[in-house]
Amino acid sequence: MRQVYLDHQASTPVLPEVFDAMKPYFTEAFGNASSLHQHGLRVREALKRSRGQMAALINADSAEEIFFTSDGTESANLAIKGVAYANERRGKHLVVSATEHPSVMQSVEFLERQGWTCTRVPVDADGTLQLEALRAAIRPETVLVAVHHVNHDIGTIQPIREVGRVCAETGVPLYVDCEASAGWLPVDVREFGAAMVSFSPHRFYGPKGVGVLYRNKKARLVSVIHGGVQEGGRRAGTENIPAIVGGGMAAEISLTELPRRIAHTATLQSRLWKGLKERIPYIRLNGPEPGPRRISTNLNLSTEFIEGEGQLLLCDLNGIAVASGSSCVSKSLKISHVLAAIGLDHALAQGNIIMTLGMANTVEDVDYTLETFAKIVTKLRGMSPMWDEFQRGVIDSVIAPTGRGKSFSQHAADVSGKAAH
Amino acid sequence: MRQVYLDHQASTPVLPEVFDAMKPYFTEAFGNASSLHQHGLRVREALKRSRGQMAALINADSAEEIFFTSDGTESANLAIKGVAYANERRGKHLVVSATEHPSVMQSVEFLERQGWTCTRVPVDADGTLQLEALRAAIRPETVLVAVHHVNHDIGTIQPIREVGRVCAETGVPLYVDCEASAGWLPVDVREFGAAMVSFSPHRFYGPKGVGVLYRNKKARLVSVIHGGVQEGGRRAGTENIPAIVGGGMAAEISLTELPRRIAHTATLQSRLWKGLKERIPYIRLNGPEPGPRRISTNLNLSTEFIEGEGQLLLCDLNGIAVASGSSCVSKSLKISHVLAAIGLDHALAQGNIIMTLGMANTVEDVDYTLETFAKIVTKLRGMSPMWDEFQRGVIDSVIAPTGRGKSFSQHAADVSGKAAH
Amino acid sequence: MSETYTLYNSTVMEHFMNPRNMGDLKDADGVGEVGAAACGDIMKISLKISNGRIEDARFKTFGCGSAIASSSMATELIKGRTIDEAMNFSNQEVVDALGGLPPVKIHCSVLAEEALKAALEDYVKKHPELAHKSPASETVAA
Amino acid sequence: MSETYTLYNSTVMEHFMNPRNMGDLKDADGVGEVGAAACGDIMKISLKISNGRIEDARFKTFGCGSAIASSSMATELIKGRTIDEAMNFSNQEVVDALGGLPPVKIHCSVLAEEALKAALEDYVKKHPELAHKSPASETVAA
Ligand SMILES: Cc1ncc(COP(=O)(O)O)c(C=O)c1O
Ligand SMILES: Cc1ncc(COP(=O)(O)O)c(C=O)c1O
Repeated sequence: MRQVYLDHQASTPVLPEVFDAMKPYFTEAFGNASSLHQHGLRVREALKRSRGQMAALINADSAEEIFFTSDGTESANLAIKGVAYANERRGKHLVVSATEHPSVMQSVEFLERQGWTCTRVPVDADGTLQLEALRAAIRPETVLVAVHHVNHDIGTIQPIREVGRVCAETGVPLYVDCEASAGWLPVDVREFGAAMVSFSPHRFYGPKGVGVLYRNKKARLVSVIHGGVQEGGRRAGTENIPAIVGGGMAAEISLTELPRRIAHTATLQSRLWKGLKERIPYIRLNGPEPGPRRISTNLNLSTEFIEGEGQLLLCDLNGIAVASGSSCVSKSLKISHVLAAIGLDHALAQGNIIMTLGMANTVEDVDYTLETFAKIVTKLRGMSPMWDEFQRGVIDSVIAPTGRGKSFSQHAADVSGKAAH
Repeated sequence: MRQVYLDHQASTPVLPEVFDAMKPYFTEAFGNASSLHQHGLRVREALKRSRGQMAALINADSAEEIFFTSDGTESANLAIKGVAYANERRGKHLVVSATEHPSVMQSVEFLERQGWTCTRVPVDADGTLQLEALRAAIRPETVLVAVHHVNHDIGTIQPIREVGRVCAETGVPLYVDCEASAGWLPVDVREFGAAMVSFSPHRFYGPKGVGVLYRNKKARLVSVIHGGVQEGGRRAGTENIPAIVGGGMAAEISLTELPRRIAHTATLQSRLWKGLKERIPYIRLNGPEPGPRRISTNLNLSTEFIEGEGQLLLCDLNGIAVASGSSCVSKSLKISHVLAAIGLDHALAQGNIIMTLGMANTVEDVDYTLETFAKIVTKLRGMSPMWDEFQRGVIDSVIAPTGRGKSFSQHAADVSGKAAH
Repeated sequence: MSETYTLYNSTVMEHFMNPRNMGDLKDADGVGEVGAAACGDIMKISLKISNGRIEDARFKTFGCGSAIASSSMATELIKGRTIDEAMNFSNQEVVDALGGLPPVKIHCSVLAEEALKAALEDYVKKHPELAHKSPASETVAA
Repeated sequence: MSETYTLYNSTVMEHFMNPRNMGDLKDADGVGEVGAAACGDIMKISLKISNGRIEDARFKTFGCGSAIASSSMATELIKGRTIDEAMNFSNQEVVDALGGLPPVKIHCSVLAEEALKAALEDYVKKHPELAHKSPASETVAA
């Protein structure tokens, strides 16, 4: 069976060159970077080299602006809490977009429990930040604005330059979570006007176990993981040298390969979306159309009248790995807050499937996916009471309303009311 | 030149079996454990297996009591802050030993800045926790006691069973940092009566990039790195699967090899210390004598009249990798707080050298070290004004006082007073 | 990959991939459609009943793999039971027959129980003469 | 390992491994011993001075690699200088001659300057006739 990995947003395999770069650091060059002897000094060199590679990927001024953490989540925690704690006396107000990743959202909620306040700036139906609302949200006591570069769920590219300009005007440092873009789209901290940027190499063919936080001198930042004086006192703990080395190599390769990555995935993205639209009725793309406002790797779909987990499982049984933001696939039984923030009808959020492309995907993969996915949708619609009720005019479609029947949500509410618990 | 690695406390090389176990998880099994498809499910299995291996190493009841973090530092932060935040309403007082690792100490200091209070329980001259002082420190509002198993600097084994009994009597959960013991000394969470235990595989031939926190149900614990629901909501962020797999394998091997590790290092430890005593006058062992109260891997030495960094550098130039707790090797220009806590004379703290043994060390390594180290001490003493002044009766020895001359510290103060700044 | 990794155990997977009794019954004697407020799943069960016994059962489900498997298994289990027996049907039977469900998915089996009971209720409503025999609403509420 | 990694640059390492002018001068004309309050290092410099010029210099140091290298370099640099020149000696000369020191180790070069000036002060004290010529105490305090 053909294997088609369409979940590059979740993780990517480590490139052979990256793995080769890492290898010596497990066994031969195993030292602790804090040690003053050969073994420690050798890995310090490696650390420094990687910092340079990371800085180059995002056009940072200097390698000294690069801090290593354990992952993108920790980088986000450090950016949010580290700035909040450092500026406690200046002000306790934060501004974030409504569609930040949970690592940002939950960090903010934690701070709210500790007495900070936060304004969540809404996005439009495509997931694009509303700039006027951002401007209105910034107050004299605002110490940080956090807006991601690309949305992890729906692939929307945010107007970061404009966001950066608003921040510059108001003198508030800007943190840009680039986890969903770095390695796949140019990231330029200077063009962004970003005081901080975070990303994670495992998303662009680097290893897990390392996250990056860029911070220029504009942002005061204190440590959130306390202990030794590693990472200039900004992150205590023994550095994960092999992952840092591999991550650096992955960054270097990404920088060179970037135009090719964009071209390759954009071609497949448009073929895939076009094919899906043609074959499957009542399917919708969430977020902007493929083009300058959407990252070339991501398709976020809603297949009406069926639920996401079933689609995901049947894809998997056919060798196709995809993700979903439906409530059934989340441990909290909640739909992705991003889908909620763009005001997606619950029925469509439930049918959510996310396909994210990578360099190993081929035209044949796309065609196999189109064929297979169409069959899966047919099979699941055949099992779905909603599809049947739509055929019979009991409920209507959200994607292509016929004017007959009540809404799916109304119907769901009606039958849920019947439930015994 | 012979290469003798005597800094196993800092880090250890990854074992070939461990590396082999990790390998597939970089390239072939690269999935994200949160994914619901093949790639995700496969690594979930790996995660689960590793949890079991970690649980076995410390005799935990169940794999579900194992949480993965990025390193020992983060585990300590989670244990301290996670319990503090979870019990905020019950009480805001913590008790720690005076010789905890900086990751514990700095976490506590962070909490102190946020309104918690903490009692630091003193240790005796060997670094052993004073149990009566511990008992006296515990108050009704105490929510956590933190005492490490083995001291990272001076190798003292703490009376953890007794500490556990005091905690059980008072009903306060006990957190035991086992980073300096796990893999080299039996760790038994039940025998310890520990609610939490942390350790890090890179200290016992596992990879960097993973820390472990055991937590039984006795301790309420909230997350400190916020975001997704990984690790049962206790640690957000994409799991570092290769490191977790390697760490589990390292734990499994350690458990089997433990008696051999203890026997091997104890033999070398006693040969090394005996040889040093014989060859080098005015040298002192900090912490307990080799035996049941000291871990078999560690020798913490003070060579009088010379400073630690010079010894370390000359060792390194001769292929011998060692550590030092002297102020010159620390970025903060402070001597190790552990040496301060055992009341070590400043002159001896300055001359500090730490040698930590491992399985690759041989009798020949020890003999080479003895011979080389004796020469180094002679060379450095030849350069030292203190050695000369001791010979001339101007200052006295702390280790073997002659009754002639003033103390080193007095002399140092006298000449420092002369300093122009 | 050499091995196959599945989210659910092999019984659940089997029922998800090859659901039994999928569809609608023409001229059903009782039909129940319920939704789970928690996750948004919807399940519909139709029953053919004669002589106080469930002769046939069909389901349609909008929901995750375990919801589909639960309805498949529930319809299998209740075929041939009397109305009274079916009234005492519990989701635990579904869970057990499926060899277990992840904790977060237990509610899918509850949904199957509810859909079944809604179908029975519908049948009883259409046959008021049975009302005294089986206090459907109470059972359902239990 | 194929490559050699060092904490300090090669000049510092060279002076640490093979320090110049290590030892004490018999019949020194001026001796200065100073300690760094910050880190606990101690440095002693003895000078041979004749005709207002430093003819020879020796050091002894209790301290880290950079302290040893700094005293070695300082004694090298000041040999042949006049007292006045030596009074204006600055730690930056040591740092520069060593090709740089890590920021946290700059104080080692300061210690060398202080030890030198203490030795000069000692010499001046023993030769009150020079006092009007070079206001040692002020210079030292600078
Ligand atoms: C006793 C102890 N606890 C905690 C730590 C911190 O662990 P890591 O360096 O793996 O973050 C160390 C590290 O040296 C340690 O020795
Ligand atoms: C936009 C964004 N930020 C942060 C994170 C968290 O990164 P990690 O999973 O590497 O901890 C993710 C992960 O999916 C993400 O997509």
